[in-house]
Amino acid sequence: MTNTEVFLQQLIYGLSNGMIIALVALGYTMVYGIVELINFAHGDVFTLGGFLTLTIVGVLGAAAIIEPGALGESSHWLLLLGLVIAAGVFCGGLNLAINRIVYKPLRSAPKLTQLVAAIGVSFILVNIALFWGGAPMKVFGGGNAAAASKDFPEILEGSNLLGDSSNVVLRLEDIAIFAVTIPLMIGLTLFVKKTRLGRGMRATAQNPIAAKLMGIDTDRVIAATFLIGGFLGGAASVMWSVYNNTISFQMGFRAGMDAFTAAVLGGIGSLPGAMVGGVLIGLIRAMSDQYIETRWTNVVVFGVLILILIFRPSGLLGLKQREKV
Amino acid sequence: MSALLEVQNIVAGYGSIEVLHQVSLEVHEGEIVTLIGGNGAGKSTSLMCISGIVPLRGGEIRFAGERISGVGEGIRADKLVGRGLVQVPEGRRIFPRMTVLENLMMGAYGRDDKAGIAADLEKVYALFDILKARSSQLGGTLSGGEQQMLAIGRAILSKPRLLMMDEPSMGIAPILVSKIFAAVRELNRGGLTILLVEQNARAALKLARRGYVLETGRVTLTDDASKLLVDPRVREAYLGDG
Amino acid sequence: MMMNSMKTANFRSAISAFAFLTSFALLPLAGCGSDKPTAPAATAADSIKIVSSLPRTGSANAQTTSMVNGIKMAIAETNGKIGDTTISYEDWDDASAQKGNWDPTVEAQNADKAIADEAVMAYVGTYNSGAAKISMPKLNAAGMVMVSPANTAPNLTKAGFGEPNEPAVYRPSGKINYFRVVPTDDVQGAVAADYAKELGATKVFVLDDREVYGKGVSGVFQKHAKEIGLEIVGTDGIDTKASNYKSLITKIKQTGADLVYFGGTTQTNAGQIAKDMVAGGLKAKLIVPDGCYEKAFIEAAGAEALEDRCFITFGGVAAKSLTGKGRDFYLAYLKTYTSEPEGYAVYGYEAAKVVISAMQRIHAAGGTITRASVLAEVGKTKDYTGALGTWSFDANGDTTNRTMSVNTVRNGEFVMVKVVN
Amino acid sequence: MAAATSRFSLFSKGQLVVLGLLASTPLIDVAMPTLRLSAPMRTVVTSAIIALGLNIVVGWTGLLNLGIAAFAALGAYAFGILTCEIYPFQVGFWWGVLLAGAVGAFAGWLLGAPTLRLRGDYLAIVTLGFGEIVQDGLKNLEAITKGTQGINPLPAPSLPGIEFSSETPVRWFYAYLAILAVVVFLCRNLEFSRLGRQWFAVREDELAARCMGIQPDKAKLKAFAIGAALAAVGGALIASQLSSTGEPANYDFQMSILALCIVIVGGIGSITGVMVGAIVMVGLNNVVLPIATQSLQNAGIGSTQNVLTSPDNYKFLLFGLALVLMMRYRPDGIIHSGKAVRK
Repeated sequence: MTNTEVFLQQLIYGLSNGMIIALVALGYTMVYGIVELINFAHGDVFTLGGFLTLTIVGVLGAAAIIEPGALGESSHWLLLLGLVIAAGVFCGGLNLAINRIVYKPLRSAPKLTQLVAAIGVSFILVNIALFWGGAPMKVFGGGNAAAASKDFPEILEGSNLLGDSSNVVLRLEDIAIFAVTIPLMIGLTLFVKKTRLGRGMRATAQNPIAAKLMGIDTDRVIAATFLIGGFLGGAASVMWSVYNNTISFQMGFRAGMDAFTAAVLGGIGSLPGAMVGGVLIGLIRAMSDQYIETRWTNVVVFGVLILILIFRPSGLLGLKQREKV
Repeated sequence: MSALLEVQNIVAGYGSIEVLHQVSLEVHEGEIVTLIGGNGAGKSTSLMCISGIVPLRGGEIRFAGERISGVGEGIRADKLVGRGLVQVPEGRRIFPRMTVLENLMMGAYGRDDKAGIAADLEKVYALFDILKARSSQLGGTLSGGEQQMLAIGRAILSKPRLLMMDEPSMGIAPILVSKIFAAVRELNRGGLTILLVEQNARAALKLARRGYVLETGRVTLTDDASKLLVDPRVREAYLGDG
Repeated sequence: MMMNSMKTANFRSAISAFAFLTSFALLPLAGCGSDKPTAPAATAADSIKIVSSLPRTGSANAQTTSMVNGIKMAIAETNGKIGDTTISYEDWDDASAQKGNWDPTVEAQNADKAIADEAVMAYVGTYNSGAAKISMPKLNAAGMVMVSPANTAPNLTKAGFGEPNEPAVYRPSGKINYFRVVPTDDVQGAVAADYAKELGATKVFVLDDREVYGKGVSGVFQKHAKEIGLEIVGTDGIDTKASNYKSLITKIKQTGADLVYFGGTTQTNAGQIAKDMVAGGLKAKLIVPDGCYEKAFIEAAGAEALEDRCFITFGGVAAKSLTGKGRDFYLAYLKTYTSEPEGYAVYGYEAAKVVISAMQRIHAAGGTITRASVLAEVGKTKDYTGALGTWSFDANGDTTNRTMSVNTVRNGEFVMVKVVN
Repeated sequence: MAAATSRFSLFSKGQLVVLGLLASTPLIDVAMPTLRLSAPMRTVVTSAIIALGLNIVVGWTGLLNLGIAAFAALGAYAFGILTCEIYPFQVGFWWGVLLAGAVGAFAGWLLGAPTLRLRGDYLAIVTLGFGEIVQDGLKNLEAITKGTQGINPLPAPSLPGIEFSSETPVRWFYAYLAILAVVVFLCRNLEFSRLGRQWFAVREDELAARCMGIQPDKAKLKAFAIGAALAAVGGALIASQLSSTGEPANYDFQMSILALCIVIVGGIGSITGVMVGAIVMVGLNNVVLPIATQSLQNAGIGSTQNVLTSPDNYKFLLFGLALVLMMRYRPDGIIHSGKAVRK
């Protein structure tokens, strides 16, 4: 491989991984922006999205996955779309329920109390994922191996789009990530800018009391935020599963940590910030793996983070100062 | 004619501290009433109670003849806006990461009458032409006085029956203060009822028809504004004529 | 007045502080009886216990469950009695919920607990070599026998593989109390390197998971590979929690490596590496050590990613290829648990079995079962015929059994391709 | 008021009660030997010390730190390098602990100096990142730290005429408890010192504090360094107890999270509360959950046949549920100091 080819390849991987991180980061940043809660459980909601996805794929069975064109030419894309919607709705609903049951009663409690409750929820969800991994289905392996990582079947054809002779590998899944995440991000941006509820979200995030004084039902806005953040996490979990071909009950840990870092790097509370932060972290990881050493990648990622924050204390796209509420 | 707003013996506070002890006041249709008092007298808390943000511990509040809040109950803050009870909060509280136009449109959050909104927007622009010039600028980049105008404009778009303003002159260049007060007078001439909370008692009393003096959570004095302006107690404590 | 009340308060608190400090000083005396609970009764206890300390919470659960099943079978075969003495077994977890992985404070606590419980005669464990380092010196000082069914890091028992003070540091009493029934990584790493050469590899990239076991076995592999003339084109340590290794694979691809060695386990993401080698278009072969010899590895990697391209070294042979007593074990396991045993199940069984048979020998000779006698007797294990064949403990406490197998995956099943003695 | 009357005492009543309670646990062991409480008690003490360090930062100064484990790791490794026989220093237990604390303070200062002006949650992520950096750094710098192998053996506490070893866990526990008592005493004095008042002022309102002539950055930096020093002492004591630094991965994000849970569950800002938090959380993690699963096993309930039937597999769930319920019903922690900010 020539150096250019290597760089191109790392660029592809960095962007693909980064886009997934960005999707998860949006869920963090939206919830943080509105209730100032670092929602520790978000990564684990994402994990359960992966398990739901694998369950659906398992129920549909080989016909939908392996036989090309079982539902016509674009069957794989339809399946992917279906999975995104299913996992999105599931994770959105789950996030909504968690907000209703756990966070809402604690809304006037100290922020750190909510944080610890979120940590507790995270542990509960991890355990649910562990149990789910023992589901008596062929795709899960069943029984004792519940804790093991699960192979996620390839639902998109795995061959190299640039041809077998090419050193650079570009697969359908790389394209799929962009095909799914970019419309979602555009959709979210439009939603937040153009719809009434979206404007309510922005207003609540920027000044909850003023938002109430404008006649905004902030409880409803908060619920909607959890719903949408969860939906994006669910979509991310589908892309993660399709891209890595693996799910495991602890997959939300790193995904969550990366996403949280991305959200802060971009400026927490800022939607474009989360997207930029996510992509940036994906790229830094890829480049560090290649040009430094994998063993130092985490150090590089967090080192860059600290440096950036020293010089831009509110993140890349964050506002210099937030109004004190 | 009964009052548009009746506040009867309300008690409120934060945590273990009681801020308001049995405050009562009324505002009639079409008048400007001002609430003056020193720092920490409970002026802002009174407005927050009326807006439904701070819960009551005693007393009740009626608006347009209807009971809107009492102890442990009341209509939620966001619903009150729809009934025309609108506040311009202290410190403006504009949305810094929205454009001026978006900020204004947040005022119309609960409204669906497009034509009415457009007309109100024109009204705001006529009142404060600077807002039109800055309509695509981010709210956070405006000066303090401009932000105050924005906050008032935003409130107008909520189609208020009663407009409550909390310290509109605070931290603003004097030249803009007179501009804002002129706008308040104009709004009132157009038929809008206004409850004005101010530290700048002289300006407020000149503008208002009636006034209330609030001291450490109690109404200590109430009268026509013109009489309060000459009342020695008021002159000494709030007009700097001691 | 103010001064006065302050003085009173001051005085009162001084008294309470004094009371506290006194109780402090006295309590150790009061607790003296409990301070030295370690000396086990020299007389035969009416019940004896074997405990195991393995990570039961979290991702290693699949493998350790299989080992626990093996131990339970060994206990069951005694019908719960050695002579008239009841023998029981407790399955301890050295992971904590908060960590989801082995937790050093819990491992230390397990060792302390075992030492304090007079009925405990033997400690079966640990799974992670890092955990063994915590409990070994404690159990050694207490004179309790410890048999590991899974630790393979050579520096736990042999000099020259780690720090100069190893393994003496694990033997404060100067005696040997730690035994293992599984061949160590100095054997395994070398077998893997030899097999790499046999596969025709010339350029090798060595990865490890930056944990005690993975680091150790990949180190031996690398050393031996160099000795037999393979070129090491690169080394790196992976981030075991990464979502994928596509970037790393690209880097390996650039080096032109024709074989990748990964020192690590299923839990440290071996499956993802195998998978990303395929996805990244890296056509090299992959060799992994016994930490991947479990169904979970195939499940994680997906059978296609491994098919005839990944090779797994394992100390011993596959359960279903066992002969003699091993065959009996295999059949009994299938019957009891209605599932195929994992690779390490038989080691769990053998570890417990070796302890039990030592106890039975003591009983048969009319001796009393004490920690000391069990320790001495286990150490004497020689030409023992068990599920793993006939073997002895050598002077270091390691098994003389050096049978290693090389396995691959075909049609989603482990297939043995070579046995090395 | 309480401050005025008890200002000159060694400990407050609450602190005395908890320390006394801890001191009497070996008696519980004598009474109920099957519980074997003495084994995890040292972990309660070390966790309490780390959490007390965190409490200075989070509870008193209002800075969210998600990487306290990094300082515990640095303390453990400093202690290891300074005392282990394979290194040339071999300064012994007491110097080792003290110097580990100094290393922690220095590291806290080093991290804090450029980053403390960051707003709350930005600082949180910086500390989280620092935790990862330290962990990976310790893993990768094998020449110094022995990488994942850990540094061993490490010395036990030593006092003239008194022997400490793994055979005398009770004595060892009392040595640790004495160190905890010293830490509590220090914290208590800090709480009522000028510096303590500066921290509270900074926490409540930085601007107002500045107006009162306090330099918030300096006060924060001191909190950070002192908190880090205590965490490092805790780390050193863990290493001594294990006679090994363990692996760098032992001082991971989960450890930081546990320390945070201890502070919040116990009662943020309250020294007594933090100690109670350590008892509750370590008790849950190291005593209650293991004993619960063990009793189920002994009773023959559950089997290894299926993931759902094995009691061990419920630990995450129970741990999480306990956290959620404690926060739901004691949102201000078990011991409410009344001083913590609601922000």
